[in-house]
Amino acid sequence: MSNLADFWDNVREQASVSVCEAVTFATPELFDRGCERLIEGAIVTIGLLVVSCLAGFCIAVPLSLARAFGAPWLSRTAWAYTYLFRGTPLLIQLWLIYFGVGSLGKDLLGPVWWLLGDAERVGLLVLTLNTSAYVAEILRGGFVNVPADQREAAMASGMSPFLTLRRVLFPQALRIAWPAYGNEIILLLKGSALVSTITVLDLMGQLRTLFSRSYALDLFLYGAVLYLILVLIVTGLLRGIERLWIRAS
Amino acid sequence: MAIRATTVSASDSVPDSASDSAIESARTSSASAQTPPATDATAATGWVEVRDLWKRYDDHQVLKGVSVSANEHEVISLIGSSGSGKSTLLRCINLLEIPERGEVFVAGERLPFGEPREAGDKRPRKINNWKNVYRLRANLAMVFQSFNLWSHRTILENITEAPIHVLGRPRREVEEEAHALLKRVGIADKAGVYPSALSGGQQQRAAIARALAMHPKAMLFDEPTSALDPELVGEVLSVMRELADEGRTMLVVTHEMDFAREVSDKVIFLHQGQIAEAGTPAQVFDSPQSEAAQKFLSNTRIARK
Amino acid sequence: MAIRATTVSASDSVPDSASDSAIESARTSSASAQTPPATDATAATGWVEVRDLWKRYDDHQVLKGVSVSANEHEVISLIGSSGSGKSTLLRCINLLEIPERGEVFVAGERLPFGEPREAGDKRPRKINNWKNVYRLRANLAMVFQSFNLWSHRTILENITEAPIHVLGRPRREVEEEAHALLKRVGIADKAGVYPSALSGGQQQRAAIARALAMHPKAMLFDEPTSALDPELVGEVLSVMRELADEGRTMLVVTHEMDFAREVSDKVIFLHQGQIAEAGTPAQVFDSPQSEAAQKFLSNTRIARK
Amino acid sequence: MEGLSLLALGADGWGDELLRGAWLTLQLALVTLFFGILLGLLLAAARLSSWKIIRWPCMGWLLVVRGTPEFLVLLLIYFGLDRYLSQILRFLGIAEQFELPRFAGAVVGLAVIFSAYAAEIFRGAWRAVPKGQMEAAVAVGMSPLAGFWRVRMPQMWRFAIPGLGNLWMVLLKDTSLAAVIALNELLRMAKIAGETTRDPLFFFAVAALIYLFMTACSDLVRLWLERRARRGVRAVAG
Amino acid sequence: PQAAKAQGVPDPLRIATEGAYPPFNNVNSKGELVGFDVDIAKTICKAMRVKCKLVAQDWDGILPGLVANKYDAVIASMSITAERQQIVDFAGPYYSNYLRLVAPKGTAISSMADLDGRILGAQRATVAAQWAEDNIRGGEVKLYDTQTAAYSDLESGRVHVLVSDVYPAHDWLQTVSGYEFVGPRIDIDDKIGIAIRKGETDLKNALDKAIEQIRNNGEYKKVNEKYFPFDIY
Ligand SMILES: Nc1ncnc2c1ncn2[C@@H]1O[C@H](COP(=O)(O)OP(=O)(O)OP(=O)(O)O)[C@@H](O)[C@H]1O
Ligand SMILES: Nc1ncnc2c1ncn2[C@@H]1O[C@H](COP(=O)(O)OP(=O)(O)OP(=O)(O)O)[C@@H](O)[C@H]1O
Ligand SMILES: [Mg+2]
Ligand SMILES: [Mg+2]
Repeated sequence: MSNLADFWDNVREQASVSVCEAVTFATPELFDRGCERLIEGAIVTIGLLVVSCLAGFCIAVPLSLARAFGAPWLSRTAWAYTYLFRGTPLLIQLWLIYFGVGSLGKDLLGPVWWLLGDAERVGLLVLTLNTSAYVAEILRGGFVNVPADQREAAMASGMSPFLTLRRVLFPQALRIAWPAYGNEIILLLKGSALVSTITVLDLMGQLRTLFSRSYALDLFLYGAVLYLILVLIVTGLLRGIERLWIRAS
Repeated sequence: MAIRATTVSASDSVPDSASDSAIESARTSSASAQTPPATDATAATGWVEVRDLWKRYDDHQVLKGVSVSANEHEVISLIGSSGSGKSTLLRCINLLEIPERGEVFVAGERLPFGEPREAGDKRPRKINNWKNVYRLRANLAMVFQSFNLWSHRTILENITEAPIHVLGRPRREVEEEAHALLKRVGIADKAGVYPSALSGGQQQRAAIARALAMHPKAMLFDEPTSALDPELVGEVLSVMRELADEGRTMLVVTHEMDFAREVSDKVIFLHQGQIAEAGTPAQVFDSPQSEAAQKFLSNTRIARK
Repeated sequence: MAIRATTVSASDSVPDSASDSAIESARTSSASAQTPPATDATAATGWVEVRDLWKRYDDHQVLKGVSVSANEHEVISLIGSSGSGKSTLLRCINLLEIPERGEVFVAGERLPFGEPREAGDKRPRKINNWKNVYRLRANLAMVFQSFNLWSHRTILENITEAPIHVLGRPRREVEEEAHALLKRVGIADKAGVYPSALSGGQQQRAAIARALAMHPKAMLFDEPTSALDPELVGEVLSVMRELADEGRTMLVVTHEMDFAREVSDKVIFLHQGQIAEAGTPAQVFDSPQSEAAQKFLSNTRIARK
Repeated sequence: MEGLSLLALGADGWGDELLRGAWLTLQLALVTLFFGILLGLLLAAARLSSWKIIRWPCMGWLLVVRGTPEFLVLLLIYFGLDRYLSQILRFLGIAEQFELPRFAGAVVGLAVIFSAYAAEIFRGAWRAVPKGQMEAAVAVGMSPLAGFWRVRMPQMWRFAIPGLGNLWMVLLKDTSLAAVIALNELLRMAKIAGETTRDPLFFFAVAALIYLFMTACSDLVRLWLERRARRGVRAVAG
Repeated sequence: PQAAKAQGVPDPLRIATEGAYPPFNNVNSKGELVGFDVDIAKTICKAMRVKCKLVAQDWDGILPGLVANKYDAVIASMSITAERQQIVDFAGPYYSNYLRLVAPKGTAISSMADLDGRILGAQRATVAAQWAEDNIRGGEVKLYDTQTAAYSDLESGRVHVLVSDVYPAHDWLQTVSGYEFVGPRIDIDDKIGIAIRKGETDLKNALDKAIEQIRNNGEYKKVNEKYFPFDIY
C-alpha cells in the first residue's frame, strides 16, 4: 500500500519536473513560475478522474440493471441511491463526508479512518460514488431504449439473461448512452475541482493557491487551458471509441 | 458419435445445450426417435406440443385455447389470415410471451411455468424454472417475421454468436460452418457487413442461416420466405425438406399455400385465435370442413386456379 | 372541381402540394392525361421516368444504368432476385438515395440534381433545388419494404399525419377518410393503437393506407403484399387495379409472379443492377429472351406449373 | 432543538434566507433550462450539419465551453458581455454605461454551459432514431425541417430525456456558481449561514435536503415525460 | 466637519464585502450584513456624507467585480499586498493584523522549530497561508477555503496547528474550550485596507481622509470596542 503511494508521489514529482523543463521555452514567465505545481496538480486530477471513472462505472452497471430490470424493491433501492447522489451538490457531499463524518475522529471511526482521514481518499470515494449515480441513470436510459426485438432474438437462441445482457443489450445500450456518458466524464473532470475545498491539491487546488499569491487573472487562463487540454484528450478518446461503432451502424 | 447420440437419447431426451454432445446429437438425431415414457398424467405426445393455450394482450384475447402437437420429422404449417395469432402462437412456444393458461412441452419436458390454472384465473403467469427454458430454447431455433438481426454485429457474427456463446463451440469451427451456411443461402459475400446494409431478402436469408447454425432439434419459422423471390423460395423449400428428412421438427407460419401443400405433413388453419381446421394438406386444402377455412381458401388465388 | 383540375393540368403539371387543388386534381385526375410539351432536349416521355441511373454503396455498384419510364394509368412491375437492386431503384426515384449518375423525371419535371456528368466522374452528386423535391415527393407515395410506420404515432395518426401537415387538409375530413381507408384494408379496429402492437400483416396494411391517404399521382410499392395472406393479397390487388383505373402511375416491386402477371401493364426484370428483360407480362413470362430471366422464371414454381 | 430554532423563519432564524435562496435557485434553473434547450438544439443541428463551415466552428465552441471550468465561463460572460455590450451601446450612442442585470448574466452564462452539454445529448438522440422513420417522413413530401419537428423530434426525446434529466440535476446545483457574481442562491446562503453560526455542516445538510426535495419533484416530472416519450415503444424491461 | 460631501465620491458608494468572515463581515439571521468591516464602512460613508450600498460578494469574484465596475470599493478585511496592488489600489489601512498559532491545549510549541513534522492548517488566500507556505519547511501545510473548515479539521485531528489572523482566532477561542494560542506572536506587518480601482485618486483621498477623521472623532473607537477589547488599528 505504502509502496504504491510512494510510487505515485514519485511519478508526480518527476513527471512535473520533466514536463516543465520541456515546455518552459514556449510558455509565459508567469506560467513557468507555477508550472511544476500546476502540472503536479494536473496529474492528481488525472489520477482522480481515471480511478473514479473506472470504479464508478463498475458500480454503475449493476445499479443501472437494477433500475431497468430489477424487481420493484431493487429498482427503488437503486433509485434512492442514484437520487441521493444526483440530487445533492458534490460540494455538500464532500463536506459532509470529509468534515461531517470525519469529525467523529480517529478513535470513533477506527479502520474507516484510513479512508476518511486522508483528503485524497475522501475525494476519490465521493467522486466515485457521485459519478456512479449519474452513469447508472445514463445507462438505464440506454437499456430501456434497446429495441425489444433485439433482446427477443437473443432469448430465442437460448441465451440466458446474463448472456443476453453481455452480448446484445449492453453493447447496444452503451452505444445509445455514449454521448451522455461522454458528458458525464467531462463534468466529472471539472467537478473534481471541488476536491480542492477539502485540501486536495489537484489542478484547481494548486491554481487557487497560486492565484491567492499573485492575483494575476492570467493564471486562471492558464488553468483553463490545462483543463481544456485534459478535456481535449478525453473527448479524443471518446470520439475514437465512437468512431469504431459508427462504422457498425 | 453414434455412441454419444445413444447415451443422450437414453435417459435425458433434451441434450445439455452447453456440451458438445448437444450438437452431435442434434446432427445425428435422425437415428434416434425418442418419445420419453409417459411418466405422469400430463406427459406430452409430440416433440413440441402446446395444450390449451390462452394469450391476451390487454383486453384483446389473441389465442383462445390452441393445442398443437408436432412429432419428430414432422413439418407443420400454420396458415390463417393476418392477425389471427400465428406469430403469437410461435412466440408462446418458446415463451417469448407467457400465456395466461395452457401448457408447453418441448422434448417431452413440460416447460415449468406456474401451477395448473382454474379457467377464470386471470393473473399473469410466472415461470418457475428459467434455467430449463434457456436450455430448451437452444434446441428450438426461431426465424422472426421481422428477422431481428442484431444491428451491432456483422452478418457472420450474427450467425456465430449463439453457437459460440450458448453452445460453447470453438470459434474456428463455427465460423467455417457459418461461411458454408451463408454460401448455401447465397449471401457469402455479405459475411462482413452489418445488417443495415442488406436488402430485405438478404436479411431474411441471414436470419435463416442464423437459426440453422444452432442445429436445433426443432425450428419455428415465421413467414421465412416472405421477402424472397420465387427462385429463393424454391431454394429454401428444399433446405427445409432436407431438415425434415434429418428428423427435425418444424413449425412454419406461411402465407404461401403452394409451400404449405408441398412441404408439410400437417396443416393447421388458425382463425381468430382458434384452430378451425387441421389435418393433412390434402384434407385442409381440398375438403375444408369449417366455414372460415372454406372462405379463406376460396379467396386465395391458388384455390381459384 | 373539374374546372380546377383543368387549370392545373394546363400549365404546371405538378400541382402545388400545399394547396387544396392538389388533392382535388389528384382525385379527379383520371380525366386529364398530361404529358408536358417537350421543351428541352432532355424532356421526359413518362410521368415517372429515370434514365441511365447509376448507384453505388461504397464499392458495391448496385445500379448500373437503369432506365424506366412509366406513363399515367400504367402499372409497372419490377421483378428480380433478392439483392438485384429493386428497392434501391425505388429509393432513387424519390431521391431517398442520390444516384451518382442519371436523371429522374417526375411529372415531366427534371428533378434538379447536379450537372450532367461524365461517365468516369465519381464524386457524390448534390441536389440543387430541394424545394422541388419535397413538392414532387408529396405526389409520389411510397410503401416501404419494412413499412417504417412512425412508432410514436397511433395508426390513425400515422395515416393523417402527412395529409394534414404536408397537404394542409382539414383534420376532420382527413380523419374521416382515414377511418374509411382503415376499413378498406381491414384494420378499422386498430385505429387507436401504436404500430408496435400490430401483427406484420396489419402493419403492412397500415403502411398501404398511409400511402393511399396522400392521393398521390404516382405510387411506389416495395413488396406491398409480402406479409399478407392470400385472401388479403387478392384484396390489395383489387385496390391497386382501382387505383390504376383512376389514372395513377404505379411502380410495384414484387415477388408474386401471379400478381405481376395479373395487374401490370409492363414487367421489368432486374438482374444485377441492370434491366435484363422488359415488356408486357406475356412477353416476359412466356417468352423471356435473356438467359438470366429464363433461369429465374424456370426456377419459380409458377413457371413449373 | 437548537437546530430547529436556527431554521426559524423571520428575524431570528435562517429559514427565510434559505428559502429565498432556494427560490432564486429554482428561478435560475428553470429560466436557464428553457434557453439552454433551445440553444442546445441549435448547437446540435450545427454540429450535425454536413457543411464543414458550420460544423467545425461549432465543434470548437463546444470543446471550449465544455473544456473550461464553469465558474470561469460564468465570470467571462458576465464581466465580458457587460464590457462589450457597453462598448457597442456607446458606439451607437444609445447609452453611456450598460450594466447587465446579475440575474440575466447568470442565466446567459448557465445557458451557454448547459447548452454545450445538451447539444451532445441531442446529437446522440438524433442518431438513435431509426433511419427508416425519417425516410418515411421525407417520402411523403415533408421537408427535412417538417420531418424534424413531426417525426424525429418526438422520437428523440425518449433517448434524450435520461441524459437531460442528469443535466437538469447538474444545472440545479450549478446555479451555485452564480455566487461568483453575487447572487445569493441556496448554496451560498447555506455557506453564509454556516460561517456566521460556525456550523456549516448543519446548514449544508439542510441545503442538501432542500436540493433533494427540488430534485425529487423534478424527477417525478422527468419520469412522467420519459414514459410519455416512450409511448408506442415495446418495453424491453422485465 | 466639512459641509459638502467629498469630491469625486460616487453617491451612493457601492461597497462589496464577503459576508462570511465573522466577526469582521458576515450576515446575521435577519439577512443583514454585520461585523466590524460593515460598521466601519457605514461609519466611513457617514463621514463622507454619502449613502452606502453594501453587497455580499463571493471571495473568488470580489476583485474581478471591482475591476469590472460592479461596485466602487471592497471593505472585506483585505490585506494590502504587493500582488494585489498590481491590479487595484488601496486606501487605508483601517486596521492591522498579526498572526498567531492555535493548537490544542498543552501542545508544546515554543519556537518555529517545534513545527517540524507537524501538519499546519491555514485559510487559503490569506496572509496566514502565505506566511505558512513561505516559512514552514519541516512540516506540511494544508489550505482551507474557510476559517471554519480549518477549525473543523483541527478538531478532528487532521491538522495539528493552525496559523491564523489573530482576531478571528481570538473570536473563535471564546466559543470553544481545549484550544489556545501557542508559540510567539508572528508579526508580519499586515495592514488591512480598502480596495478601489486603480487611478481613482479622488476616491482614495476621500477614503483616507474619512479614516483619519473617524480615528480622531472617536467613531472608530466605538466600533472597535463593540468587537474587541483592544485597539486593532
Ligand atoms: N445501405 C447500404 N449499404 C451498402 N449496401 C447496400 C445498402 N443497401 C443495400 N445495399 C446492397 O445493395 C444491393 C441491392 O439492395 P436492394 O435493397 O436494392 O435489393 P432488392 O432488389 O430490393 O432485394 P430484396 O428483394 O431482397 O429486397 C444488395 O446487395 C445490398 O446488399
Ligand atoms: N404487443 C402487442 N400488444 C397488443 N396487441 C398485439 C401485440 N402483438 C400482437 N397483437 C395483436 O394480436 C393479434 C395477433 O397478432 P399476431 O402477430 O400473432 O398475428 P399473425 O397471425 O402473426 O398475423 P400476420 O400474418 O399479419 O403476421 C393481432 O390482432 C395484433 O394486433
Ligand atoms: Mg405474424
Ligand atoms: Mg428490397
